[in-house]
Amino acid sequence: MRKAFVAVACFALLAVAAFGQGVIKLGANWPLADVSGLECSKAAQLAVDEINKAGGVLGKQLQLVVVDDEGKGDKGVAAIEKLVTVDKVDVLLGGIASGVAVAQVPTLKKYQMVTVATGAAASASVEKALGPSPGSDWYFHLHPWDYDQGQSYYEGWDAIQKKYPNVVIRRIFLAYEEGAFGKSSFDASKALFGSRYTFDGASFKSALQGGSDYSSVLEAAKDFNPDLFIWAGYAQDALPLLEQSKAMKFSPPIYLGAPPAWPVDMGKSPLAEDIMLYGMWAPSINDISPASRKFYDAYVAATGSAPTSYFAALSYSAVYIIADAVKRAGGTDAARLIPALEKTRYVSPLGQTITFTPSNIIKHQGIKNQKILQWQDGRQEVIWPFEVQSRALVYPLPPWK
Amino acid sequence: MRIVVTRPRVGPGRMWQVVLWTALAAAGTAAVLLWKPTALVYGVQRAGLYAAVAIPMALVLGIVHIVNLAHGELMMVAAYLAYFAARLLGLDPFVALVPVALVMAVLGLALYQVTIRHSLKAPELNQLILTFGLGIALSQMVNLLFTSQSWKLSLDYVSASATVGNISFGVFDFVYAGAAIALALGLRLFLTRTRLGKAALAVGQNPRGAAIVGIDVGRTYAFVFALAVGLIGAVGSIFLAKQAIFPLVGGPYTMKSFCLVAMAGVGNIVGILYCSLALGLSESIINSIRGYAGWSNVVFFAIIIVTILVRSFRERKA
Amino acid sequence: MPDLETFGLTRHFGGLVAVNNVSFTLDCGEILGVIGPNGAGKTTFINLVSGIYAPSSGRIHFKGRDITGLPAHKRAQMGISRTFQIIHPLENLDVLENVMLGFIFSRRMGLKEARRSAEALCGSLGLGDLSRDVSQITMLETKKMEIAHALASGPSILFLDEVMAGLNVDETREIVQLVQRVTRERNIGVGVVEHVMSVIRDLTHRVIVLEAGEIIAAGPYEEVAKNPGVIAAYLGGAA
Amino acid sequence: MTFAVRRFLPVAVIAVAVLFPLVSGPYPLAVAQSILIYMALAVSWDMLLRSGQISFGIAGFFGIGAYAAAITTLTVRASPIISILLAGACSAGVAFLLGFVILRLRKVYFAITTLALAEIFRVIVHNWGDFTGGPEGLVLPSLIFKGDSRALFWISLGGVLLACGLSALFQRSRLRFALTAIRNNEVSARSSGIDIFKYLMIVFVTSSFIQGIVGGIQVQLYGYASPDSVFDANYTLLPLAMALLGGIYSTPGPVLGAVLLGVAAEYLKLKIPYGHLVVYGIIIVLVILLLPDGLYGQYRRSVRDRARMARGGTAHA
Repeated sequence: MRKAFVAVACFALLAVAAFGQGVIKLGANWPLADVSGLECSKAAQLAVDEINKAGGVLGKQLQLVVVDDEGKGDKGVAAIEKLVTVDKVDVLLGGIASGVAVAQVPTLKKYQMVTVATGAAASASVEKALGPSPGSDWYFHLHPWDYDQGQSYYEGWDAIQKKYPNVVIRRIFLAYEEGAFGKSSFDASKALFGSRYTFDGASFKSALQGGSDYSSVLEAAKDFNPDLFIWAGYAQDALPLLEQSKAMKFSPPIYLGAPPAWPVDMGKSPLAEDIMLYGMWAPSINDISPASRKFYDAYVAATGSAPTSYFAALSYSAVYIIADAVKRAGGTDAARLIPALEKTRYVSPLGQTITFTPSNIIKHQGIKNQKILQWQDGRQEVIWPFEVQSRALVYPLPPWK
Repeated sequence: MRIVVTRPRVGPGRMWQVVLWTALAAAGTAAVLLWKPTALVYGVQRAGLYAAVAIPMALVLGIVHIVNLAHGELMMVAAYLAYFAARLLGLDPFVALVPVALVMAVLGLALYQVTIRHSLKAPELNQLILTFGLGIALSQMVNLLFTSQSWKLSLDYVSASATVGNISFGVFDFVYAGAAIALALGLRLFLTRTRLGKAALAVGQNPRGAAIVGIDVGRTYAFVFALAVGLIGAVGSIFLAKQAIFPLVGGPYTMKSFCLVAMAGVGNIVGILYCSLALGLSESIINSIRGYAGWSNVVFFAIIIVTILVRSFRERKA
Repeated sequence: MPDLETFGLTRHFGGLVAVNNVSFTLDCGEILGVIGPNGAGKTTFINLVSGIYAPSSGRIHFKGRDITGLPAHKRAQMGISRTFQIIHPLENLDVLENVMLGFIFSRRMGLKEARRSAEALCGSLGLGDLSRDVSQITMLETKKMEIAHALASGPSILFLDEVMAGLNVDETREIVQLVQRVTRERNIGVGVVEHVMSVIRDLTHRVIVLEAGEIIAAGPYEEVAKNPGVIAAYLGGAA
Repeated sequence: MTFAVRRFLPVAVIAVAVLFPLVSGPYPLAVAQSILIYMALAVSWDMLLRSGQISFGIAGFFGIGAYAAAITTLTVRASPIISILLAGACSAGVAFLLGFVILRLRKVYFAITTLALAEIFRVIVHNWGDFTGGPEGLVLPSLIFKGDSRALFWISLGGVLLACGLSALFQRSRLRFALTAIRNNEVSARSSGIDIFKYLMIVFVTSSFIQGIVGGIQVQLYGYASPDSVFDANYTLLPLAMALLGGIYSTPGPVLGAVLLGVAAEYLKLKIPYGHLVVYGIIIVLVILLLPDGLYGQYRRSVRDRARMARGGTAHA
């Protein structure tokens, strides 16, 4: 008898908590000192404001609580504990660095609260820590894993070579920054491209960690004489790498950069012309996707500056995906919210419809495909996938101006 | 930490050592030239950058005897000033070099008077953590104002290149080596030829003795610190030309300069040229061996430890 | 066989020869004066015997054993102690704790026993209020503490490096009596480096004279005082 | 402060610390567990500082401990507690071997060498891919005590009690005399019969042992170790700042400093989400300028001055 009484009391308390205050709380952690993290929190707040203006969800207003995880594991864990036990949020989202995400996994597993991750690409650490379904079904990984990205680029180059017969790729060289991000990109790409292409690579110390000289990695690339040269580093490496390549007269037919974000004044540099890049979102998608145009204009109006990376659009999408799922689920408790999220079909500002499908280990993986773009006249133009292509491919890379 | 400014004296007993070292270096250079000549070019360029950034810190450590952990952050602030000079006033970083250095010298003087001056009597650890706090405040303030977004000027002369045979390489980076040599010789002349310089050297070697003969030690410390911050300001302006800048760009350079200064021996400004050459070359050579680039840092730190240990063994014997 | 004996002890720093071919002996219970003009190498001589410096050449024998290679802390434990011309009291320890060091590390006593022994030793030297900070005691008390610090190691050989410097006449007499009493009671061989000739005359059994690192005269004080070479060494002019 | 209070206070503080989890929610515990890690490192660093040696290699031994624990947990299935002890032993062993070479160095040269060694450890772990998991790091199957917040707090507190216990033991033993003598004047210390190298080795190995243990605890707390996380420069510079702000050459000093900086960091973050680190840097500068001896150091100085005034002496500046 006593057990039943306790259950009822609990349910009542929960009901009161959920409906009494008339608020649905979203808890998020991003590195607020990092420009991408800052843009995530602004984009997420923009989405919350838009939804509240349109009447909120299930008659209740959304509230976003953001905690700075400072890009550190222990701070990330403290952020989750605060959001869950102090702010008593209903749904969790956010994150950028894999190092923070992997440290948070044990704490998240403790609470099994629905989490929509906007970052963490390192499958070797984060996805392995999450473990297989059903144990990790509460985790909805919006951001692609490193092997998803690799697979997507593999298909992209295949499609490009079919559409543009003059584009012939046999030798690929990947210059990767020596940290976790670079190494996991190299491992994933080598596994995928190794079979069909002659694939090799070398590491360099990123300018983010005090590196100042790309000569040895560029010389290794030059000796390899690749048809496709890719570098996986950070925004700080973008222009210095191009300048040193020009100085060394290294100009591969395709020169491609894959940093998480690009420097603001990249477009102003003549060296950027016809440089290709991997990405998920770019302002040029506004011309093709109305959702992107709506997000971009609203973001510029709200913050006064344009987003510099895809993380903003991703965080904006995360909020809408959660709101939509809560509406269909009629509540925020995991039992109903998880199935609702599984049926997500969200036309995102990233120029694609987001659904959740299984990945190598976990069951709910959101975005898998990336885009291949090219800097043309100071703007990132989409080349592939062709359904969102905004400009024709310029091939090969013209001699350095 | 009263440490005398040491200058390597080549006594008769050590002549054969010098001959041995130069012969070894010549053989090494020849070997590398044949195998991978560009490793030498990039080694010298890299050494130039390390030395140019480290020399102002050596000046402060040698004369004022404080370890300035905000050294890299001050270079970062100067780079931001030069960036705005370029964006708003259209000044090329090399033109903006002098005004930026002056503004930084004033900022350095202000920082010194407000904070560092009061902790000079405290043990050197206090000044260390004081400047560590200053470094955090400076970098986070810039981060607050301009976000962690990285900025970069695109100047075409930066990718100037030369071609020898079928190898072409960047030549702009020799500017750092030039700056380092200019700084070292300029300071050497200043410290040994000018009145103010000799006073500073005296204060560095024996503050009490200098005070007795009428040198205003306090003012000399302030002047030297402001001069050093001005010089790192100039280096920051040159740094902007080729490198991307962001609030945390200074950190790694503080640590590398700190290691270099200790390796060269505190106050030994010219020694920094030799040490950074040794480090730059060894790092560049290891870096150019395929697959071992990641290990170049081990070489950097291993050489530092060996040099410090060898000097302590030699001192222990003397 | 003498308790302490050196054979051709030499030490040079770069080109400068500080101590040159010094051979001397010192027995327990004997007080030996070591005199000579400033810069004659007296302190370097003590540093060599106490192990602070390693000799460039020559041997040192103590109680029949060759201790030339032994480090300073081993020699202190074996029974060779010294005071310092420039006294370095340890600031973060009080007066009693400064004296306890010798008992703890040379005599390997436990803390309680060392504290008791130090209190007794200080009492016997007339040092009071031992919990004071070292920066608060008088010059005389500092000298007494320095002597107590050296005696704490239970030495059989003790070198006093200008321990009378900076003391007035009464204080000097008190220290001289104290040294004589301690030498008698503990049967210690004492080497006294001093400039105050009256102290050398009253205190020492015999004297050696150092000049430019070499022994230029040895023997009872009266005899040495008349030696022309010694006078010239002190007053300048051709030796 | 009467003798009874002095004896009773530490016991009271420990009691409060042990009982804290029973009254606090998981969030303060998560913050506290991180502060306790830095606190133990600050105390261990201060122990070595008492000999006059300044170490910049805390992150190095901390990282070795973390990796030793992670590797032994993954490869030989060692239980968490065993892996933590192995972590301590491993760091102590490395310190012992290195001590023979680097303990002859002093002041800035010792500091730089330890800094360089910490970086070398990081690069070795970073590049020795197959054994250490390379730059991506190692992930443990589960946390110690299945991640229960209270248990994690208690294990971290255990690390602090180990550090403070050894530190107090050093303060009450002959080691305090030896280290203080070495710090003040090595020549005088040697002529008192102190074998300087032996005592430096003892305190260097002990402080590295503590740093290794705490590294092992860190890995068990978060179930993850990567070169950039466990060899982070913050694990060297923050404990340094905490010990200085709290008051060096003591056990309570670093403890107070860790609480001050730890709580300030988290509190500021909540109050000023954007720019809290600016205030954090300014706090460090202000405390160093206004309290050169640190919180506990200032308190200890005022107690000594009051006692000296009572004895009729002048208050020594």
